[in-house]
Amino acid sequence: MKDIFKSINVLNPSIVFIVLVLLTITTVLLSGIDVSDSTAVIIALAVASIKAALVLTYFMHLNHEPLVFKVFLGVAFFTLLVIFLLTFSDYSFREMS
Amino acid sequence: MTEQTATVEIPHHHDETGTRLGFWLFLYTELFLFAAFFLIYAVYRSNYLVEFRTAAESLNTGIGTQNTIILLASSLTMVLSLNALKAGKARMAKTFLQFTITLGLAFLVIKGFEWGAKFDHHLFLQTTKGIAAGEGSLLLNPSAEMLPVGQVLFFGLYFIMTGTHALHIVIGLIWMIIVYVWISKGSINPDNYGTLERCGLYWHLVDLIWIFLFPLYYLVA
Amino acid sequence: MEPSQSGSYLQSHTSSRWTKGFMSWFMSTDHKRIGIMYGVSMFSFFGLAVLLGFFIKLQKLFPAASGWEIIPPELYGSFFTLHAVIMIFLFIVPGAPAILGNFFLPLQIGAKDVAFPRVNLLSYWLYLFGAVMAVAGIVLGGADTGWTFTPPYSVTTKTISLFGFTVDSVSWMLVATFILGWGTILTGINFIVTIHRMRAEGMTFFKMPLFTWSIYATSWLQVLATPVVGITLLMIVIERILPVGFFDPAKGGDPILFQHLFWIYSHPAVYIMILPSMGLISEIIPTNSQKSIFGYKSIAIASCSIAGVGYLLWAHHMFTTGISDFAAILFSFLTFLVAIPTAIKVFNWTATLYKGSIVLTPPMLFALAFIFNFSIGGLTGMFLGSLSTDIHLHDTDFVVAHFHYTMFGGAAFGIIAGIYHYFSKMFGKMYSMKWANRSFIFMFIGFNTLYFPMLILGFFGMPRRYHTYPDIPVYNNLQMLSTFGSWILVTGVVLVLGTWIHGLIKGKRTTEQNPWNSSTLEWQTATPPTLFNFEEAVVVTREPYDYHGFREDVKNGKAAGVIHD
Amino acid sequence: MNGATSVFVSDVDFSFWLIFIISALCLVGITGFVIFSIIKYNRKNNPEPTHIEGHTGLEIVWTVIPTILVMFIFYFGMKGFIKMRSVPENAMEIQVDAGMWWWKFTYPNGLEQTTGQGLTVPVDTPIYLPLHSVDVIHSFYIPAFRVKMDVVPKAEGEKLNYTWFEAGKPGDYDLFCAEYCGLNHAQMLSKVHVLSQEDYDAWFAEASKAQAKLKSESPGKALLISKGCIACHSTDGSKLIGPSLKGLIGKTETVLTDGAERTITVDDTYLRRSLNEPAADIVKGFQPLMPPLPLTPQEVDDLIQYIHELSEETAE
Repeated sequence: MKDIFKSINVLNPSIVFIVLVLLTITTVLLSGIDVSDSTAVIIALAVASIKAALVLTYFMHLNHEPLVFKVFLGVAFFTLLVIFLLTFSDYSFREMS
Repeated sequence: MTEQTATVEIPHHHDETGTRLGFWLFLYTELFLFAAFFLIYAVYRSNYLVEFRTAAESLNTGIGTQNTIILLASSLTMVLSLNALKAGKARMAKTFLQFTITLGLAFLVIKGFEWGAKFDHHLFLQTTKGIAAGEGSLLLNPSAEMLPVGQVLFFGLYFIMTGTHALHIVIGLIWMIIVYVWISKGSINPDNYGTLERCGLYWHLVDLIWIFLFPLYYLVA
Repeated sequence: MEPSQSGSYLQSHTSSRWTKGFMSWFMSTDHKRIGIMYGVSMFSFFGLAVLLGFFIKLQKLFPAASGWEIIPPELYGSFFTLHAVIMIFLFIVPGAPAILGNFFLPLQIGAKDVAFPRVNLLSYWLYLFGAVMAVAGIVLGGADTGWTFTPPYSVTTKTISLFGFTVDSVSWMLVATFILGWGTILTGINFIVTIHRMRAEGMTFFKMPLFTWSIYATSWLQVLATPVVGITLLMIVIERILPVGFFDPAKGGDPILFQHLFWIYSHPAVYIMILPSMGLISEIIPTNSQKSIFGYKSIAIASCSIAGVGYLLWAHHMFTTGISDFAAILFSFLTFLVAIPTAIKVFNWTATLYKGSIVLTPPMLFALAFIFNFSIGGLTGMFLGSLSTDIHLHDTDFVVAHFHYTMFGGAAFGIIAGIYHYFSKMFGKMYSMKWANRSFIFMFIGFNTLYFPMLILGFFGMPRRYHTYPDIPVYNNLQMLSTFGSWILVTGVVLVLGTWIHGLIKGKRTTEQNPWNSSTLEWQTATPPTLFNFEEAVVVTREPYDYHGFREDVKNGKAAGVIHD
Repeated sequence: MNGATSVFVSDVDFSFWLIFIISALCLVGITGFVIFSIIKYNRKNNPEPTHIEGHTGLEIVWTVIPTILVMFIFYFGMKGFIKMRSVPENAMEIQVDAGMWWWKFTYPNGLEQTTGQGLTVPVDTPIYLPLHSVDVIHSFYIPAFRVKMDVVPKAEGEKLNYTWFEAGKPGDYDLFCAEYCGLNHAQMLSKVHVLSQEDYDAWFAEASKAQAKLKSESPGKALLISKGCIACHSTDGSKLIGPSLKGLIGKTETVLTDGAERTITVDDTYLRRSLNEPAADIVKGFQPLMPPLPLTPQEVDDLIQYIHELSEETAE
């Protein structure tokens, strides 16, 4: 049995999973703390980003992929960032009545 | 236009890395599809901060957390299934795949109960009150029974975003069942595991999107 | 063992079940056959849209006061919407990549096929399905929303009853567009992977022909921009069917947010339309000047930077919608940035002509017309990028003329040039040079007579999408001139299509490998190409536009720059 | 004033002609060079091309020069734009309402002007125009003034879009809707009348008096005008987008209710239902285009009263 576990590498993904669960619990607990809205959003999104990075790297095996995969990921996320920032160049500067 | 004289079988072109690269690109299109939703969410949240926070309080954090962990666990079993197949243990791969499918179904069932509860409280349908179908609603004065517009937006987005996510779960489940059958038949095997790998990538992406949906709807109340 | 490769792709094919006739095309995964199928479908739809455009212009022949009404206002709305939907989603966005990209991208990089031949066929089916659906939309009552589907209008506009069923023709059109979008995305993914994984030995990125470069940049835009508009259009469908309001002010929504999401895609989309044609021009001009293209690397890099910067400009379509002044100024500034790589490209093409050995073949004529029209299109873009002038010119005929100068005079002229350029390679037949030249004259004169007056009309404040117009002398005269132009242009389009059809049926057969003496790889193989494109594995040794080395090779009796093992 | 039709004309036209000159020079240069090359380096004249791969210096030149030029253009465009967005403190406010397919201009004292009457303003006075839409997006466009701004329906509490202008020359100018808004988009035309200050004052007093009179004598008719009804419903029997209001009472009509046809006789009950729920019964031959209007019961009564008056006129 032990050999099987070793041969299919149960340990590493399980550790990642445990970390992910811990992070989930952390973020739920953190949401109970009374902070300003922007801080709360930043904390929640920061934890979510860490979780996403873990899933991308270990579950989706990005760490074993050639460089071009990582470059593509970078292009995609950079484009997303640009879209969000530029849209808010409108909404953040709208005059309020 | 032409007369055919010969038929040629194309030699099977195998480029697993290339196929995976293409699949990753496909995943980015899915990501951008959701990005449009997230952008709308971000804009309206900044416009209607108070209403969004009030509305978010009516969502059950416990259920959300439970579902998050279920989905994370299903991702884990997916990874293990692929690892097992790569190690030549097709039966074990199938077992892990069964776990994944079960967890995915569990997610949907819980989600279904949550939606049902929202329907019962008319959080969805209340937005329609007074807006007869087929009529332009633009001039309508929001009636006293309606939620504040910010909350209406919140629930509209909540249902559409989680709905789209659930649709992706359903697609993932169907795919996994097909993969399961193919493993049984042996057309997906330790030497040819690309399809399971891509199915896994898709599943992880669905998980990834939920990782962001969860805090935005359940936590920042 | 390699299967038999003898015979052109027109004879041998890859499907064992369907050996004959229509199905041997419709089920074929051969990139060349798919390219041809795209070509036939697209130019059919193009013809339909030209016809709609003809009626739109005819309606404007006389002002309202004259009582002239060729098409009633209800139909006018459907006509300009369908004209735009066909031209944009069915023809010009997928056009050059799907027809010529499919056919020549693998040839240019020395590959046997694209990376995912079956997905390629699926793209075509999606395209055809969505296209038929969109065109059927007009029978079901049409949509009078314009191709922009701007809410709240697109949410509130009519649904009609047909034989007792209520048909939501606007949602119908939106879903059709969504399906078309997926066809485009899959093509884009396919091309990116093909370029990354299937280049022949020796074909480094900086040895790729410029058409391939432009397709590469285009594909990225297709993959990353199309999903955004796809989901945005579906949100309009959701809003029409379900009581959810994403963009409905009565429910707290903001209609301007739709325009943001829409233009996030649709601005990059204009580069999806123009970049491949720029690539084609970069092939045709060096070939017909027998000279290396001026500044190969800067054109290649400009393609990519246009694609990148193209993401940053979308809100310049929205200066009058009440976006924040900060955003307006920022987007205006960013808009001017894209002018720079575009200008570089135009200068490089013109400089290529210098001290060349120019021959005015039909593709060359269209390519030079491209430079002229596209220059006007690009330069008029500056009037619209500049804030204060845009406030005046926005939503007038000036805008309509501007984008027709880039999309039609630019992109479509580029595609036509490309097909004239590659005709013999694709079909093994040659069209009539005489008629090709005639078609050019009608196209060029007709095009400019149609659209130049519209620039002036726009300056005088003639709003676009008007079914009719007030009786003002300057409007009357220019509208009439413009309508005359449309008649010449339609003649030109008929001549172009006629020349091709005649060439296909009655054209002289040719197996000449390289009739224009081009140095790029796609010409160094049989005409028409065999099923696997190249008889033997290809090793690339030369720069793509090294005409000097190319002529040396030809003199020495070597196939140019290609070593066949 | 320098005699321009509005204060924006000089800035916009300066930018326009600046870009025009640059563009014309570029176009002539490029086209000239192409034609020159075609002739000089034709294959007959020049069978052997010269091998040139590029010239870095030249490429730098034509990267840098356009960059500088476009920055100039950007600057002047921005300058004109900032002026358009900066409303002077002392501007007179006239609220603009737009709907399918009418305009309404409301003056500070409550005077309302319709599409047909147009927007009347004094010369050399800055006018501030908040833009309000009751249905879809329209666009307020006066070509002669170089003024354009979309009239966007806004959620409650959001600031309305606005524009402003200062006319420089008395006269009549066209006012267009520049954003496609449906069937009669091309007929959503009005006029701007620019009057000298004295003429304006006289006109304003007269128009305000006339409106007060109308409101007291026939509140229904006043409503019909101010709600924009007459854009689609005539009072003289002619068919516009919707049925005419003349001779309506007692008329027999075939209507579509939930897709089923039925015949009704027009009476108060029917009118009240149609005013409150316009899509409930659609008279055969017309489109369900009328938007639901927020009307008070009193306003509904006034309108019905006026429709009665119109019918009595017919009877006489």
